[in-house]
Amino acid sequence: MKFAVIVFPGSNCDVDMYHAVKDELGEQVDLVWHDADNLDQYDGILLPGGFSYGDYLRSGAIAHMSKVMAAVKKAAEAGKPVLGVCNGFQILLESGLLPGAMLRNKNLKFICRTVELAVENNETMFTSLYEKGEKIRIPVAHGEGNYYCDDETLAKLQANNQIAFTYASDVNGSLSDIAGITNEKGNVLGMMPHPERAVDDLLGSADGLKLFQSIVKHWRDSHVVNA
Amino acid sequence: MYKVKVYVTLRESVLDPQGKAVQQSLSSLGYNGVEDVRIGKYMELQFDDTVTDVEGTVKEVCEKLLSNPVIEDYRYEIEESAKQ
Amino acid sequence: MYKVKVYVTLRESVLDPQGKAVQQSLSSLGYNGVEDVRIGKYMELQFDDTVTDVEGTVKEVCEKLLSNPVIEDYRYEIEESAKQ
Amino acid sequence: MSLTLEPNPQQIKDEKLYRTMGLTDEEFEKATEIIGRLPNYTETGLFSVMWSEHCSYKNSKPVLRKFPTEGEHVLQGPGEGAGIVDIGDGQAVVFKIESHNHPSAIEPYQGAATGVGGIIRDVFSMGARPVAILNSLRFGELETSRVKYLFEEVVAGIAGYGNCIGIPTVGGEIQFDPSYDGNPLVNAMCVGLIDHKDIQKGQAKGVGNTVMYVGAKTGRDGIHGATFASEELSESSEEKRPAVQVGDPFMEKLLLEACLELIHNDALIGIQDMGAAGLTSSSAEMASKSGSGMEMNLDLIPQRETGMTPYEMMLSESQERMLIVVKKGREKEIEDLFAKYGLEAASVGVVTDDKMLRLLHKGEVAAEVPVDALAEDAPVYHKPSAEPQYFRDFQAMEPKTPEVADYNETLVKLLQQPTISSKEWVYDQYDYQVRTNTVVAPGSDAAVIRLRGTNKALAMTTDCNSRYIYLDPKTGGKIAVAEAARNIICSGASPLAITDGLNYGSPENPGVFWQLEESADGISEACLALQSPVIGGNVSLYNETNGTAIYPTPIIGMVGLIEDVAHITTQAAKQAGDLVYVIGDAENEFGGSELQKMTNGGEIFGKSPVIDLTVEKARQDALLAAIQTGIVQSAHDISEGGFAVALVEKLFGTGFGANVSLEGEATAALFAETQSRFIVTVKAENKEAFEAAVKDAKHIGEVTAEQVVSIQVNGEEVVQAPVKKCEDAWKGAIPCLLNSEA
Ligand SMILES: Nc1ncnc2c1ncn2[C@@H]1O[C@H](COP(=O)(O)OP(=O)(O)O)[C@@H](O)[C@H]1O
Ligand SMILES: [Mg+2]
Repeated sequence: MKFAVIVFPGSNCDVDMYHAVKDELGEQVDLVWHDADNLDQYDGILLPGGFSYGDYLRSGAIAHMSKVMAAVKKAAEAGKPVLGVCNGFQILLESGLLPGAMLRNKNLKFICRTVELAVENNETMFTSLYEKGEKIRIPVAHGEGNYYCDDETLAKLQANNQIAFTYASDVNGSLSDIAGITNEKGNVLGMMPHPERAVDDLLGSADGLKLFQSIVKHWRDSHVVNA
Repeated sequence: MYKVKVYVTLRESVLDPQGKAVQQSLSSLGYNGVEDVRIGKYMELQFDDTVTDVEGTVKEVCEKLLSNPVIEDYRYEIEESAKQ
Repeated sequence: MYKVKVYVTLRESVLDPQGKAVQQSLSSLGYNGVEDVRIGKYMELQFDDTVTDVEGTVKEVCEKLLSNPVIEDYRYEIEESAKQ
Repeated sequence: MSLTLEPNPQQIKDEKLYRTMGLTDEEFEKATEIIGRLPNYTETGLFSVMWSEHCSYKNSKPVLRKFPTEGEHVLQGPGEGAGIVDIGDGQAVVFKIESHNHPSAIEPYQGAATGVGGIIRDVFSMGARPVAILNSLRFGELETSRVKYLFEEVVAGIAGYGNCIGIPTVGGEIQFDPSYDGNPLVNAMCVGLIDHKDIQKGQAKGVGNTVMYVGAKTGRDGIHGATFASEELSESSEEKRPAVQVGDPFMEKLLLEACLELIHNDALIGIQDMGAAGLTSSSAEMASKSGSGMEMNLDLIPQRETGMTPYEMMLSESQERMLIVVKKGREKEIEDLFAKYGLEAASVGVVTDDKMLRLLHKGEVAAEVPVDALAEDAPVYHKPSAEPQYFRDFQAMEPKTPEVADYNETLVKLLQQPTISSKEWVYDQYDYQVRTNTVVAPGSDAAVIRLRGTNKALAMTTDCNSRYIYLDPKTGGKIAVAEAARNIICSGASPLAITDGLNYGSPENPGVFWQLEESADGISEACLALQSPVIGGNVSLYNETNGTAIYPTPIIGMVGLIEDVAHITTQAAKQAGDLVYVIGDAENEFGGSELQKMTNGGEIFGKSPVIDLTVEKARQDALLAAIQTGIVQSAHDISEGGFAVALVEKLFGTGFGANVSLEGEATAALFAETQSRFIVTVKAENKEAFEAAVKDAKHIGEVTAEQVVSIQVNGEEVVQAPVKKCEDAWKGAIPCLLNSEA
């Protein structure tokens, strides 16, 4: 399976994502600059964390106007897995690929720590290797991770099983403790916690690895069927 | 030359954590009469004379970039300003 | 009831990285006519009727809390608003 | 724009206008002599910033010469942007510390942020990839709203810059003491990694080569920042202060990536960041170091504001800028490289052979000054030094044991002292994990960063107990280095080298100058004894408010090498049933201790603890050897608050308790800050091996499953407390102080 990690000016978890895929997952991966207009050769798209364009104005706002985003949309429409982590999630929200928006953390401070998440939906291509309700430890590092959407959107997210992860206890004020959501089709996942930081026990947790492995498994399964 | 002032505010229905914090610290400083604080953005854009449809352009950039319609409203004022 | 609008802007000589990033992004999107962007804060404060010297209070809180006089300027408008 | 008429050379002389720029009469005369005529306004400005303490070290140079700077592994000592130490396999570690005290006192967020930005540039201008940031902070007591504001904003500024640029902030230290009330200290340290072959120098070689300016545009911000940093803060600082510099971490991230790409281009001759004194210092120093000259056309300098004068451009301290020298004819390539990152690279001058810095502006020569005069030949002063009376008084005092009625209560109160209490409120705001190499995050003795692709890791720490240094600068200086080394050792690393951030009051005060000299002597002795040379540092003098100096504060930033990630050790207890050992006995030493300060209304007095560097070295070596053989479960040095505080710190967050028995006088056994001590836990099965390896380790008890800490002294239980109660007190202290009304 071949992944693209999209690099925006100011991305800073791009190399972490790259190493997680290459070293721990053992799959192919390229760093792709934000002005690329074609992602057809990739099977999965990863939007990394960081501060694209300094996160000036609003996080993810300027990045969502980048040239590469048209190609990301195309990949999403084609059903390829698209994962946005932290700033990547914010970019997906700004671009409308996922519903809702981010507000500043309730305590108005940047928060960096390893938190406990609950796997709400294990029937997505990103979470199939987890148990439903499984508690996993994944780091967060963000200043604007306080997820917000209107009531109607929330009802829809719940009805369609689009809430993939929740915080086991409140971290940043997010609505319904939402930590990660998918689109309706289930092939676009945005999450504030950093699974790519949790792929090696030496650094404290490897609970994020199953997320990447789930993506690969889904891809293998669907390609065997198609073959 | 045009000077465009853009005001971006959080929608009424959206909680404003920063505004609330300011309101609380005002009240702890003894300013109890301040009931509510909302914090938004104020932007000044200088347009040069090459822009033909200033109003149309302002609307476009407000919607595309300067505000996020999911949580924010915007309004603007356009002032003609003398050439420098 | 008073509605107070406060505008906080960076002083002229102070670098505004946000404004610069927005200006560059606009220009790369083809809006070349936007020469300059400065980003500040816009705040709305609701004062109730217990406040006697609204203007004095506004000045005070602007200086103490709402703006950082080392790098920012502020101005304000006071509007009387109907009791809700 | 404003057409300010600059005074002419005669006016500058007659009206002694150079004084307002910080030059003395003698210095102005010397400058006049060097150029053989009266300097014009711009030239006077060049001399004044380059001859400021901040740039020239004119007062501290004689002291700095004392430091041992050489060692087997040192590739680059003091002099360049940052020092470099070999770590094997063709790799090296680059690091340096820098202060941003005065800017942070004025505008704490931006002051701290630009301090971080500046030290990062020092590291990547050497060609190194920055991999970690640390800091060392000093504030007054968290009692007034001003101090709370300074503290909150400084932390936010450090976080804002480091998080955005994506370099993990992995450690630091903070002390609170009234002496820093009006003059907080903000020192930031950056650690980078480099392959030997990529090491760069700030040089301007090859006549005819092109001088290029890259990065942010020049504005009027920070003009005279270097001079400002070389004066004490007073009421009039308000008016004198330059336009505050605002950091742009996004710009610096682009500049960082572009420069790290640039170093692989063979067109590059030299690179230097524009720090203090901006264009002036970078141009003069690059030329002076290379024995060449430089001519720049100021009309070509990218400018953010209109109508800037040569004086303003040369003295601006706008952030996120670099000066580079490239081979003639290769400029386009360089422009393209920077353009990819959305950055401007402008050709602004040429390297010459006449050893002059010549500045052209609007077709005229705006300044022409020998580069050596600005850089190398700055005046050096040997300030008078005198042992102050307070020191003699303290030395004459008999040791005094503070009165302690209730040991439990005292322990809890000590844990609530902000200097001892948990700094989680601080490091929760720092992204300490980005780049996914942080093996030991903030919260243990030293932070540890693995070296991806190898089996090695780096340990790093900042330390300085300025109270000891105030009481006894020489001993305190030794202790600062020893404590840093203890933290490094406890993590499983052997010390490589140090960088020092020397923060003192005014050197015009003979007592302050004596503190500087004495502590430098102490640092030097400890560096020699612990085999950890000084590879760079920073001096910040004039840290005074209204004539009162801060405690002398030479911060030690130390980096150590871990040969094998398997050696990485943390302070936290690992398992119930493990044996607890203490290395070193407590003495009746309370001068400058946390207990003394707490029980004496915030005042300290008497003698600092003593230190024997031979004993220190022997214990460090023995403990490290034991750690490297894999028989140590956890290790923690005993520092502020003494044994009892160190013991409970080992239990926080672990779910364990401990049961230990000590001998001696209870107050000293629990709370004395005697040096060269550690608490270690060891698996029961490794008892013999550990005792054979560390001869002066004493078995004092066990880690327990019950979450209670129990300490007996001479057989009597003097401390008996739930760990949770201690932990809550320790964790809640800083948030509680911040939330309480001023
Ligand atoms: N300003 C800071 N920034 C980041 N980490 C900090 C800061 N201050 C303290 N810490 C972290 O908190 C822990 C305890 O600090 P400290 O009490 O100074 O340790 P020690 O006494 O072992 O030197 C360390 O891991 C340290 O890195
Ligand atoms: Mg320690």
